[in-house]
Amino acid sequence: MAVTEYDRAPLVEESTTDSPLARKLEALWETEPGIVGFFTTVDHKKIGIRYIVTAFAFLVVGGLEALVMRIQLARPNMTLLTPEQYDQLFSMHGLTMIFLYALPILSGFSNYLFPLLLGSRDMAFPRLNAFSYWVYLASGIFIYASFAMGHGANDGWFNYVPYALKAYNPGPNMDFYALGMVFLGISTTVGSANFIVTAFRTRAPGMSINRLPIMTWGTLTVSFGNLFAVPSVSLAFFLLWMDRQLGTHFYDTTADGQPLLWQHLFWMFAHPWVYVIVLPAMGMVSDGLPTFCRRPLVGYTAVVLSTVATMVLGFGVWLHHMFATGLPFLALSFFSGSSFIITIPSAVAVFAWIATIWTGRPVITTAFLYFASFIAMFTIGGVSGVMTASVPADFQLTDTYFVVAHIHYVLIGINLFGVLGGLYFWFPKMTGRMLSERLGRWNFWITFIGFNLGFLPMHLTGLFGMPRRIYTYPPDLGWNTLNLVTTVGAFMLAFGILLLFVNIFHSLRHGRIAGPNPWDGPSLEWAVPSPPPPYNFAVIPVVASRHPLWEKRLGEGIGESSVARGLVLDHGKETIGTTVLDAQPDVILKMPEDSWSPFTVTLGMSVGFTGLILTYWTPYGWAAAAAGLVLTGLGVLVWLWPERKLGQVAEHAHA
Amino acid sequence: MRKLILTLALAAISDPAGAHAGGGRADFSWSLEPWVLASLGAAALAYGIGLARIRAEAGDRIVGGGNVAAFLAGLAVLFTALASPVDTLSDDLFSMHMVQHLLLMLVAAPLMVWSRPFLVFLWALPRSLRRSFGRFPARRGAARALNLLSHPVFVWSAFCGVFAFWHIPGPYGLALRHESVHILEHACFFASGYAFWAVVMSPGGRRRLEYGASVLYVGTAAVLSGLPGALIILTDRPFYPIHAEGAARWGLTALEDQHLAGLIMWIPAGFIYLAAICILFALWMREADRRAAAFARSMPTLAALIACAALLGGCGEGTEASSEAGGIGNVQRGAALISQFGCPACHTIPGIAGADGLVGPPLTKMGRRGYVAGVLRNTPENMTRWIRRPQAIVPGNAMPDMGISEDQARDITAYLYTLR
Amino acid sequence: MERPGAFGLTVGLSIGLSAALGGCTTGDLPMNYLRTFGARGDPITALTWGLLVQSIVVVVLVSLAVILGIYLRRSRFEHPEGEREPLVRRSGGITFIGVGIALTLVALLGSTVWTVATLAAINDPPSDPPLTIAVRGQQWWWKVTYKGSPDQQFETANEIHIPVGEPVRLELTTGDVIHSFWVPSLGARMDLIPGQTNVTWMEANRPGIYRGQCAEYCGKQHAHMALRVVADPPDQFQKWRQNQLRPAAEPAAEIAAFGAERFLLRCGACHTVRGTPAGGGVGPDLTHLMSRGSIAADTLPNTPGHLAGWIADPQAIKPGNRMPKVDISGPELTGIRTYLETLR
Amino acid sequence: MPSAAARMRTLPVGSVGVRASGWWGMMCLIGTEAALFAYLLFSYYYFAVQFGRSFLPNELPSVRLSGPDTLILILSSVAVWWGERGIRQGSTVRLAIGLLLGSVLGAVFVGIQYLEWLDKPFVLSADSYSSLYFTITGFHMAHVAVGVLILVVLLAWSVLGYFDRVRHAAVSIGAIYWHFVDAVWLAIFFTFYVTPYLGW
Repeated sequence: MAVTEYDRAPLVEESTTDSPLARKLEALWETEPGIVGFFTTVDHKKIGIRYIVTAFAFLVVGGLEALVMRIQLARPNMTLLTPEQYDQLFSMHGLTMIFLYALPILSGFSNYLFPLLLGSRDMAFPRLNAFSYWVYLASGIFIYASFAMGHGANDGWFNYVPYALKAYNPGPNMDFYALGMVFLGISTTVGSANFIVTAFRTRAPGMSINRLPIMTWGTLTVSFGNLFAVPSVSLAFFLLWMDRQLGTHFYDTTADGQPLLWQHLFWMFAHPWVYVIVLPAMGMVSDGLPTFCRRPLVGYTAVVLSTVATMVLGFGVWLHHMFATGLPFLALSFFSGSSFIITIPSAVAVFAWIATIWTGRPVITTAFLYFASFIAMFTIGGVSGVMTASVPADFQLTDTYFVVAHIHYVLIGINLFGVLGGLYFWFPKMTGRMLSERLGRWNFWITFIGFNLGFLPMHLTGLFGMPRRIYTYPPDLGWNTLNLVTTVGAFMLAFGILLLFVNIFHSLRHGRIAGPNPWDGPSLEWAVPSPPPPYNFAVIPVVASRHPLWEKRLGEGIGESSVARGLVLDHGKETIGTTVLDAQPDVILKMPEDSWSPFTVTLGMSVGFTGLILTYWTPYGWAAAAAGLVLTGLGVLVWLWPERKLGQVAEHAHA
Repeated sequence: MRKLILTLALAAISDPAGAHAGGGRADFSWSLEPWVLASLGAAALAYGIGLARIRAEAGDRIVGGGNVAAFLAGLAVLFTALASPVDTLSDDLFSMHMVQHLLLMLVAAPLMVWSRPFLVFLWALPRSLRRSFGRFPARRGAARALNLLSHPVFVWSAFCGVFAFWHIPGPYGLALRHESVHILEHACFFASGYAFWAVVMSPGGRRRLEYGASVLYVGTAAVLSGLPGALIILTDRPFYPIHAEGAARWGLTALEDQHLAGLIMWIPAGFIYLAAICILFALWMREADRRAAAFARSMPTLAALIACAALLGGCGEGTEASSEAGGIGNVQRGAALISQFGCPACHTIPGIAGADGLVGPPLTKMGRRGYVAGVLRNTPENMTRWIRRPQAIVPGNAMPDMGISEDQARDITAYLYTLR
Repeated sequence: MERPGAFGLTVGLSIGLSAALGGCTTGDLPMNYLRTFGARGDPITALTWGLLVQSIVVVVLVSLAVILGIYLRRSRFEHPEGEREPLVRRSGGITFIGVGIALTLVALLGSTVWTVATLAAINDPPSDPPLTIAVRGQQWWWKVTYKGSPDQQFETANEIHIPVGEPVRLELTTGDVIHSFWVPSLGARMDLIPGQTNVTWMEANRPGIYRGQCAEYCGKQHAHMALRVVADPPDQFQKWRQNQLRPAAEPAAEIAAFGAERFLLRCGACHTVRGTPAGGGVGPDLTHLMSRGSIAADTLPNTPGHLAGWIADPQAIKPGNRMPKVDISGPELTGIRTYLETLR
Repeated sequence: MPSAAARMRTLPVGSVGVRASGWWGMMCLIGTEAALFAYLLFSYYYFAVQFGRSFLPNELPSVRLSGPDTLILILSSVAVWWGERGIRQGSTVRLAIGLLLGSVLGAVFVGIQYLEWLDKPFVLSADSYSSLYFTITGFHMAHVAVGVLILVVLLAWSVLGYFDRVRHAAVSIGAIYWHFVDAVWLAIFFTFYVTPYLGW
């Protein structure tokens, strides 16, 4: 339906999912079935689930890599793996978990939930959303192509130079990793921009910023973090690739290069990144835990503020990853002190959760168990982080298994536990069926015990002096039993995750049917059917409090939220654009139809990056890269060509 | 500031003898320069007069107690920065100079913004002048210029740019050598700081930049202003030789002084920015609350509209068949000895971890072989002899005599005979 | 109920961990850094213990708070079946945050002061070190040079002898990629970075052998890049030092002389034996090889068997290392090994 | 009353000025690009403080070509700004002229910059200074090239009559990118051509 006007006053009406309006919207918003729909869909719910599935696939791959390594390390002097194989495994494991699992899984949840939480019909840039997924997938495949060819990254995820330079690492391994990371950075960046604009501009009227669900705040904050941090790592990797293939001298000392430049650029990115992969998970806990505690979160403003403060602090303390590189004494003391400070915002969150439990009436479910144990895991990962922030202690701790234990408590404890809790929490919304609680308990306990069995003793392995990234160790250093225990724990953890998949596959068919709001949750996503219709909300709801579905019972809100009655937007695919601060209706946004552009542009870019990697073997690679560039450019041009339907073209023209 | 004191204290601890030992002047005297005192005094006087007149006409509605307090505090900070030992010390120490600059930009400037000086100064003027000055910003050209100059993008760039520019060694040295340039430098800092904070603060009630945008505005400026600090920390090359002598008077090397300055620029300054960010953010949330309430009251229309373990085998299993070879020696001990003497380095031996050497022959199925070393019949006795003294049996062969005792050799043999 | 069990497990594990710490530190753990020997390590170890105990206390308290909270406040209803737990609106939650933050601040302040004090204590050695040792990291071994006037300077590898009770200055450089020098029981730790010389120091206050290892990933054989620091009583150290300064002795026995000749041919391009024409700089200086307790960067004990195996096929022991597998006949191997055994 | 339809106040529809999502998206892009250039320049200064004066080439970079080049870039920004103001008042012609001028001046900038590259006595792989010089100016040149393409495409669209006084969000979005690219050049110019003369 073409735009026939420059402005309009939308109707306010009551509507349900089986009204004529809903049927009209269904026809407008539904994705074409079949293969075409698969490649062209821009529905955030489909894309969100794709993100989640893909990220879990990478979790499984990374986990299997870890298990192989754990077998190698189970006993001293094992020869299951050659050093080269081990090096590739630990590098691929690290980069898979950190880059291809940890953020994408959170992006998946955010993608699925953002418009539902915000009372909107899709992300601000639906096509960009599809694009960021395709690029994520393509770059993941790109990076794994190297592994399949036997040329996987072999210098760790941190990838220090000069070992990553051609002189010491002549194969194409590092070129794959470097280009793959630049490629992936594009996905992260556009995804972040999309979250920012969505959270700022497409909220239900009345949902002022102090009423946003905390998970939204988490994702919004880290998206800003990404915008400013990702260029650093993309640049670092691009310069690495130039050093390797174009003969520049950024990192090698032969012509005044600086190996430490790599570490600065890398940690300027990677320190904020640590918060990027935990803050949205913390947000999920801050939204999920109160639902089961039957009360709103204690200290909403404090928790949101702590989220923002953590991210800002994250940009100032990258040097504490480089304590042993020979920094001046004064710098060591200052950075030690400022790194301690980061504890405070984290402590705010921890005590807010504890307070929520103590002043609530916790209902014990699997999701709740994950959220509650998250608090303890968070604390363990936090205090070991404090220990490494103390420079003298860090001289001993750094690059030992103590840090490995720390990072796993951060990544599994804070990211995975939050995600698994989130999955039990939102699975009914996504599929319309409940996950089995019985299997869920087994899943939780085995995962929880396996994880702690595997990684709590690992602190001790570190304190006993076992360095990281060694493919084997001699038998007489006192590490044997601890490593064996860790291996057992790792397999137990893997078994727990396996149970999760069993539960998912079982429940998809046989799970109990969930109503729209099985947990009696407070926020807007629980107001729509499970799974939600393609248009999410038949009418755009209006919000008058932080907990639209609880406000009557809590006596909250100024005025009254309304979900059934709201703005009618049905002149084509439309949603409402609102002001940043207090979400006043500002503009009627036209949303794009399903489109091939995201996929074709990704293809063009894949051709380009493949061309660049081919230059390692043949100069024709440059031609392929150029072809990719042209394809990408053309694809973008087609994508951005102004459309009348989107209200981008003047009405009087050719009229 | 706690950090700063701590570090100064530390510097003193780490080199207690150094302080005051440089011979020359290392004093805490006040630098009561007449022009500084005169201008601060004039500002105070003008503020006082203006304040009295405003109060006479409008009470404390326009300029409240908070504003006056801010002015006094700002004046005190300016006095501290420009006339106290901070100023004297900053001739010696780059780090103290940095403290001075940060006081001007990050402490005095926002306090002064809060005191609404322009308004009050205007009232200090005689009525006629006041009127013509008061109308000045409303003129078209002036309004445009003021608008541009106070545009957040411009102010932000100027603030970050000015800060970085004056800490480049060239301009910095110039300012230290020429008093007039030095005054210009400090004026730049104060003015850019004033403009910077004026954008995010609203003592008069009208905000130039929304709180949300302000958070971003201050946050990016914080990171960008930290980077020059990072740069002068991350080098072991002193860039401000002009302070070498002065630093020595305080027992610091020029490089330590420079590092300290960089850290002050990065971390304590960073915390000031962080505090500003937190305050602005909290105000943003409060503003949302307030406006939601106002919105609900003023727009009833809207309200009305809406009525493992199995995998671990494979490495330690070789010792299971121990009983059969028991008559020769201790099988388990033999296995341990094989590792201890380094046999795995050359031989592939089933059941021994890491024994995959390819130098000597593999010892698989050793219990079933006919000959030892190609010359001796494979009996336990011969095997033991060979293990003890290979060079005696086949002189010059590659297997070394390792000083293995008879008992040890028997144990090893016992193990090898389990390999069938 | 099972819930408290889980968190009890966490607590139990934490307590078990601390018990294990207490028990194991007395055992034989060469790389353990909860026990150190010397002026550099000791303040660090005290701090590490302090932070460790603080951490365990925090974890136990928080876990207890979670478990108790759940136990005391849990709902009567098994969700999601049947009746719903009604919403509650209890105030007082903010107090938790206030008290929690106050406690956190106290702990942090203490940690900060202790950290900075420790840092100040270990920044400089207690007295001016009379001995300077330059350590150069190589893939995957350590080149060690005792600095001094030309006639007092000598080179060795992978085994650093130091006098007991004296601080030693370390100048750390690398010949290729980034490594990290780390001797946990002495608290000595510093990265080796191309293009810069990092300086640190260490001291041992009792005689013994302290194991160290490269602590920054440096390639395929990162796992086998260890070293030994041997702390000798001063007179013994002087004896060792005098011995190291000597050039290698002429081999006496016939087989050793044959070995010396083959060594020069086969190994001399990479290895130095002072006093002979073998002067290669790629691999470790072997002038006094037999004075070292281990070979191949503390990968194998220095016994004839290991030595022979290493010479014959270094790639089988440290796959990917820089020492090639040289096709060597049996008599040659015996000769070379016998010759090396004369390098005392 | 409850079922009766009510009407909200009138709202604009579609992409309008700063209300267009695209404008916000462009702001995000500019933020991330600004960070990219900040990291690039940080790398330059990092090398500068590591090596001191010896980092610079013997012959300090001259403003003979880059000075006029900078002016040209500023002029192109002015042209685009003038054109964009034109469409706000409804003048498609002014818009087309502005975009045309802007893109031509942008292309001239690239040409002169290329001449300067040829003029340099060193190549990309000479040492870290040369690597930085060509990489940073190269990154910027790539952005200018993209900017010129954007202006050309906008020009084509405006000739096709896609824009009027209300519907011209694409122009505003493209123009702001162009201004950003120009502003970045000023930072790069200051870094490469001014700081060497500021004595360190």
